[in-house]
Amino acid sequence: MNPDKSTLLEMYRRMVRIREFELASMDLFKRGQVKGAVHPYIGQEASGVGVCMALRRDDLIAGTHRSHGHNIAKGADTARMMAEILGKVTGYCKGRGGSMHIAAFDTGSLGALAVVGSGIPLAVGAALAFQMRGEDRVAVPFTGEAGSNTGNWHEGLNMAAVWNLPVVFVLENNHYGVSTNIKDAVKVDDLSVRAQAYGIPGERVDGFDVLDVYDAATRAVERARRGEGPTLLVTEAYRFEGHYAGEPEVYRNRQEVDQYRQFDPIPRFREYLLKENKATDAELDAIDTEIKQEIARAIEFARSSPEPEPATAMDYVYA
Amino acid sequence: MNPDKSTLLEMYRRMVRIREFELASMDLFKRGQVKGAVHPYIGQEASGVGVCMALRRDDLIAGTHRSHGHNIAKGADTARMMAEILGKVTGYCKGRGGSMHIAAFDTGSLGALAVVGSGIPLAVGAALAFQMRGEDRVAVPFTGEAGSNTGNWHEGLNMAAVWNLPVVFVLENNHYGVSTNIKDAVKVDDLSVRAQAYGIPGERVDGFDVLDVYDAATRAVERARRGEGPTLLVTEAYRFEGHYAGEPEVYRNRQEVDQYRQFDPIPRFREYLLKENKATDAELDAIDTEIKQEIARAIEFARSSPEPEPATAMDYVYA
Amino acid sequence: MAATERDAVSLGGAAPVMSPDLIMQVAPGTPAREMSYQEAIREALREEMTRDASVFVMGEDVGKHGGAFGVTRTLFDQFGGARVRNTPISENTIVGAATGAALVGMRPVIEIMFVDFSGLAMDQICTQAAKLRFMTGGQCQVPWVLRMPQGGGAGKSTAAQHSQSLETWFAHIPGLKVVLPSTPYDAKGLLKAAIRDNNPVIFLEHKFLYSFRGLVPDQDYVLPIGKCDVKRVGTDVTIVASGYMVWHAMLAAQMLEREGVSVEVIDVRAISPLDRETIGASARKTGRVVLVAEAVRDYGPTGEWAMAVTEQAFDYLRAPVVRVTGRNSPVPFANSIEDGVWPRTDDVLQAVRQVMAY
Amino acid sequence: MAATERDAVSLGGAAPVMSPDLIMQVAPGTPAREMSYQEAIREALREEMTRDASVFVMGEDVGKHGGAFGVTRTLFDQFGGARVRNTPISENTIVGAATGAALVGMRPVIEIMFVDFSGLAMDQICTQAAKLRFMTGGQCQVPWVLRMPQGGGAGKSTAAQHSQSLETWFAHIPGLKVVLPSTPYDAKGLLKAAIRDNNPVIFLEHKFLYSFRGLVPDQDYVLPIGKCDVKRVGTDVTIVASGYMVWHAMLAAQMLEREGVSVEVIDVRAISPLDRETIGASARKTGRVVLVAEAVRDYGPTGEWAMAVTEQAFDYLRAPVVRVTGRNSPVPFANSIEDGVWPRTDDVLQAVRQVMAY
Ligand SMILES: Cc1ncc(C[n+]2csc(CCOP(=O)(O)OP(=O)(O)O)c2C)c(N)n1
Ligand SMILES: Cc1ncc(C[n+]2csc(CCOP(=O)(O)OP(=O)(O)O)c2C)c(N)n1
Ligand SMILES: [Mg+2]
Ligand SMILES: [Mg+2]
Repeated sequence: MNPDKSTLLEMYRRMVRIREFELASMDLFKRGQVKGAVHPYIGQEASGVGVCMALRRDDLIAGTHRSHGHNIAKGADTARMMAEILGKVTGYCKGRGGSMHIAAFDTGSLGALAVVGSGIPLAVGAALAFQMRGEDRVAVPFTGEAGSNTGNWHEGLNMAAVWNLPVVFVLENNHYGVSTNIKDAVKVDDLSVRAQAYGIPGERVDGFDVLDVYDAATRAVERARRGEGPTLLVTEAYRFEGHYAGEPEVYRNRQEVDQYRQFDPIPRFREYLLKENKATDAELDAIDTEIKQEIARAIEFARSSPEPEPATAMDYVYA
Repeated sequence: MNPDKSTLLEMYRRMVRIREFELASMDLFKRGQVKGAVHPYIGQEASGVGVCMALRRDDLIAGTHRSHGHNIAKGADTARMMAEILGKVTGYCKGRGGSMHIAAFDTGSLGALAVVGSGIPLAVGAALAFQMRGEDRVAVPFTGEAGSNTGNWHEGLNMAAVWNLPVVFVLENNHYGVSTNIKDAVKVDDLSVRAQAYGIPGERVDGFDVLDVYDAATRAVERARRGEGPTLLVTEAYRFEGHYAGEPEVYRNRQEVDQYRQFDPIPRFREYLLKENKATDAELDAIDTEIKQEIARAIEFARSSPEPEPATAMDYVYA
Repeated sequence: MAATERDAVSLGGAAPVMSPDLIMQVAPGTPAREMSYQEAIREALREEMTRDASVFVMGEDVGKHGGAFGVTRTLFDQFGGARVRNTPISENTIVGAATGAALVGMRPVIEIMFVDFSGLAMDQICTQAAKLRFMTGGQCQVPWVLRMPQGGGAGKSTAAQHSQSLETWFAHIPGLKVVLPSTPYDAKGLLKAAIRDNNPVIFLEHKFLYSFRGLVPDQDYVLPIGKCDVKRVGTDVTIVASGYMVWHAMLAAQMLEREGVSVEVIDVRAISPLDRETIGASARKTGRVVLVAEAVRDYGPTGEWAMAVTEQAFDYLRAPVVRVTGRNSPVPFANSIEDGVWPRTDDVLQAVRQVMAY
Repeated sequence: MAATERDAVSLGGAAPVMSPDLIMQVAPGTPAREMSYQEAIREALREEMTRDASVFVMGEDVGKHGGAFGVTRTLFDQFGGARVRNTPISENTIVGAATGAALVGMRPVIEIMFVDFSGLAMDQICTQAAKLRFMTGGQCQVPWVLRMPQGGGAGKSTAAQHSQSLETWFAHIPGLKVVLPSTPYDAKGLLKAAIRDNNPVIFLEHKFLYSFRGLVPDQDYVLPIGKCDVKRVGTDVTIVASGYMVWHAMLAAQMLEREGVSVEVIDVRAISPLDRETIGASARKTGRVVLVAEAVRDYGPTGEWAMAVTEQAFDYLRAPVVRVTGRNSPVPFANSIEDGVWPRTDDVLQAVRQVMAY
């Protein structure tokens, strides 16, 4: 895989966009302007971006409670996302969903399901439709490593395997499910071995390295597109922030977090781009600035948008 | 493993007991004397008996919809079982359970759960109690091969693995889940590879060979008893009869069934016992006769027992 | 336990298979054929699959075997394994996959073998499918139908894990529609409506009704989901019922006619969304109401129906609403105590006499 | 979303944290301390774990983290990881494992983080645990407690998948007991009773109540499961409510007193088994009944309560029963439309005025 310059810059742009969006949403949450909860994707940007850059717009993703990053990686508009997490009618879900349920059907995000593992069957079903209709589209459900212990996960991988469906199951190992370290929830070290239980390929990649992820994802996606069935892709990263913004983190210490922060995927990719002469400092700085402005505009847009009209409260209960 | 003569004869006795019990229950069902449904264990006797002979009385099993065999293998009384499937108050469950729900707590059967996969968590929980209390008992859930696609199965194996619980998961591959051949429900050929997803040992044995099963089960049980954690044991056999008594079997042909019937575990074990001079024809014939009489008595007992009193209908809803 | 059509019939010993004449829904002269409830469902599936390529059937053993009760039998031969699709035993994922397929334009009709197993799929049914359209602000719709046989009775002895009636689990969840057809005519017309509906529809077939026969028009028709059907017009007392219970109500009504009691029978064909108006109007007319549901008593469907009566007809009531329901216990196996677990015609008769005598 | 105690308090913006004085349950002079609902639950756990070695706590992140709402915090330090046990994310198996442990003599207290996730565990809760004693003819018992936070309100914006009240799913299943404590006093006494009960008990804690404070006696006590509690005696109108809704009822009662209306408030602490007698007696006394439940309207708990009123007090009723319930929709995120999704004191006031004016 040798992504061209514009692809590389777009990867960088989306990773920075996620980072800035998350910093902003955490900040807004801490200041009481975002209600509910916000689960930051900070530290995992390379995983979502590496996977989604390997997808076409008409491919689909299914998300989790922690899906700001997946949506942005798939191309969602940050203004409409910000409006959604502020509960505004201009948001993707017209304020009905909030941070945990952002769906952006127009850019191929089926939605974020906040019950761990529940997005998997949806992606399997979408892939079944693709296969039945002879479409060469691919469906990609994201789950955290802890999500791989749910019954949904097992049933979904088995069904996709036996029907040879075009699914790439992305398991993002950020080491924790809320407070529980993966070592206390699973006995195997390498979660990609779980693929063997279904007779499908499993691959584990460095989830801090966007190119590594992109590479493996591209192979898995092409495999699925060719009708050769599903793949399990495990991206190894780390959750830099608490489970949700403001979460006390009694279960881990600063050193552990700091150690992983050294692998921060964004500076690392920036360095790579510079070292390999794929981009100049000026180009990357320009992206940083552009994104900062975009996020500022997104906040402004969201803030100035109205909340849904009370009279519309019963809309969308039934089609 | 070198089982002594009395053990070998007891294996033979229990296998014959299961066979005769099942033939009788199918016959009673066909004559309309057993209501509901009967799921015969015929052809799989070596699996249940091989496993349960490796257990102590205070070890526990959890069953399925097809658990006459498991109960008998664990030592349940055929008269009380027969009374149960005839809905009599002298049955194990006082007529409340019927064929699909026979539990025999006094001989270590936690009960038959008719929702596929639902017995697994129960066995895991019992094993957790054993571990917490420092008891060296073992819990054994049985499931069919199709049951290994349920969420319960995955969650249960993972939980037992990560907590190192004394469980031996027995997966009985009789090739069909109702009408669905295992090849249409699972992509792997050898289901014991599924153990790798949990970091526990998996072993596959000839489920027509009671000694092979006994051998592997004994090792797995001893491992569990020593505190070394769970094992997945796959026994390969075949369902000689329909999914339930009277089921039309539109999904397979006679040749296939006949081919497998050649491996009938009972004549095979009988031959072995004779060839190895472990028993004489006379001894085995005596067992056959003894069991036939026992089953006849069981039917007589069941028939002559009363149904539950209508006034007791609300008993046992609450403790 | 997976029974087949044959069994469904042959096992149906104790309770009466009622005469089709009890419920006449096809106007004389209309071209129609007599068929069983099961055949009517199959015909609806066949016609909708023929009409619309996005309709497909999925579930455990729905292929050659024809599903738990033989309902989908022959569809596999006609439409093949891609559109009549056997699944692994994975209830939650069967429903979730249907949702995913529906989200991208398919119209899956899925079968869970017994409603009792829906306990494994409540997340995908109630927490995902029912809410997705709402949660996403209308970006999507989930047009599936989930067929589930339910109910017991008739000496079938399927015991505690294969005999429940669980309609209220679903009816309590906004976003779902919940249908319980009582006749071949209704089953066909409502299933076609359900398949064409853009919402997730829970379609609860009563096991004991599969063998019931009745007239079904030759012409294509759909019935409205969300309207009660007045199965019999009367003036003295209203019986509100759904599913198999409608038959008990109709038989009781016929018997009561001889006693000079004029009974109106309201079939709550769709218990959600609930058509309160029809129930209210009838209650205002008769002033006496009996509610009949097979589900266990506590927190079963009758409570909601009673609220509809109270809210709309309080001043007209001449007697307290009386209900006839399943016994408040798990279903036992033995006939001696299974007997009396489900309402019978007699229970309905007694209840009507009670409100009449008040 | 996994919030903590701190959040539960800090997020509780919109709705009022009501004054503990509204409900006084400890007789003056009784040695007692003021504590929060959350602390009362924790204290019950601590005392029962100390008293009985077979009691243990299991659930996702119940260890150091203290569970979704910090209820079990500090128990890990005191009792260690074997008895305060973090599990993988496997709701159905958590419940099923508790059942298995209970079958062999343990008394597990399990937590599912939000009642919404119980959709994944309905099989083990309702089809296994609830029925096992019955199905086995009394060979066993299943003495576990399943703690689940439920409810919403208070501008918490937890949206469609973290805000439901699902008590009727469980109350409809014979074999389960279903408890919804409204005060710290009740929470402690009922949880201790639940732990000592030999049946599976569903213990539904209202998220918004965690920070509510009240007096709790120093001495060991248990409260009966299956008895309503008359939280306030009155003569003009009966309000039947449970959980957080009891507070709205009490506040409304206090305000109505000033208008000269004497309100009796019945707290249905255990909605199953339902104590129909207490509800009936009060309805006969006052002749006017308002039912209040946070769950969505259709097929929610109020229907069953209404049946209890009709069956026991029809002739005494001076007005139709009126109910105040959650809006019949999924819970939206945005405050402007989340507002009005749950009943408020005002709604209760209006309902009482309505029945008084009838
Ligand atoms: C079925 C279910 N159980 C529990 C929760 C509460 N919860 C939310 S996120 C989470 C941890 C998920 O961990 P993981 O899958 O690793 O994803 P991550 O949060 O690390 O991205 C839990 C337990 C839930 N949302 N759904
Ligand atoms: C969860 C669930 N789904 C479906 C059924 C209906 N059913 C009963 S047995 C069975 C097949 C089980 O196959 P397997 O696990 O291989 O066991 P076997 O019958 O072969 O012993 C099915 C689908 C059920 N009882 N439970
Ligand atoms: Mg994680
Ligand atoms: Mg099988």
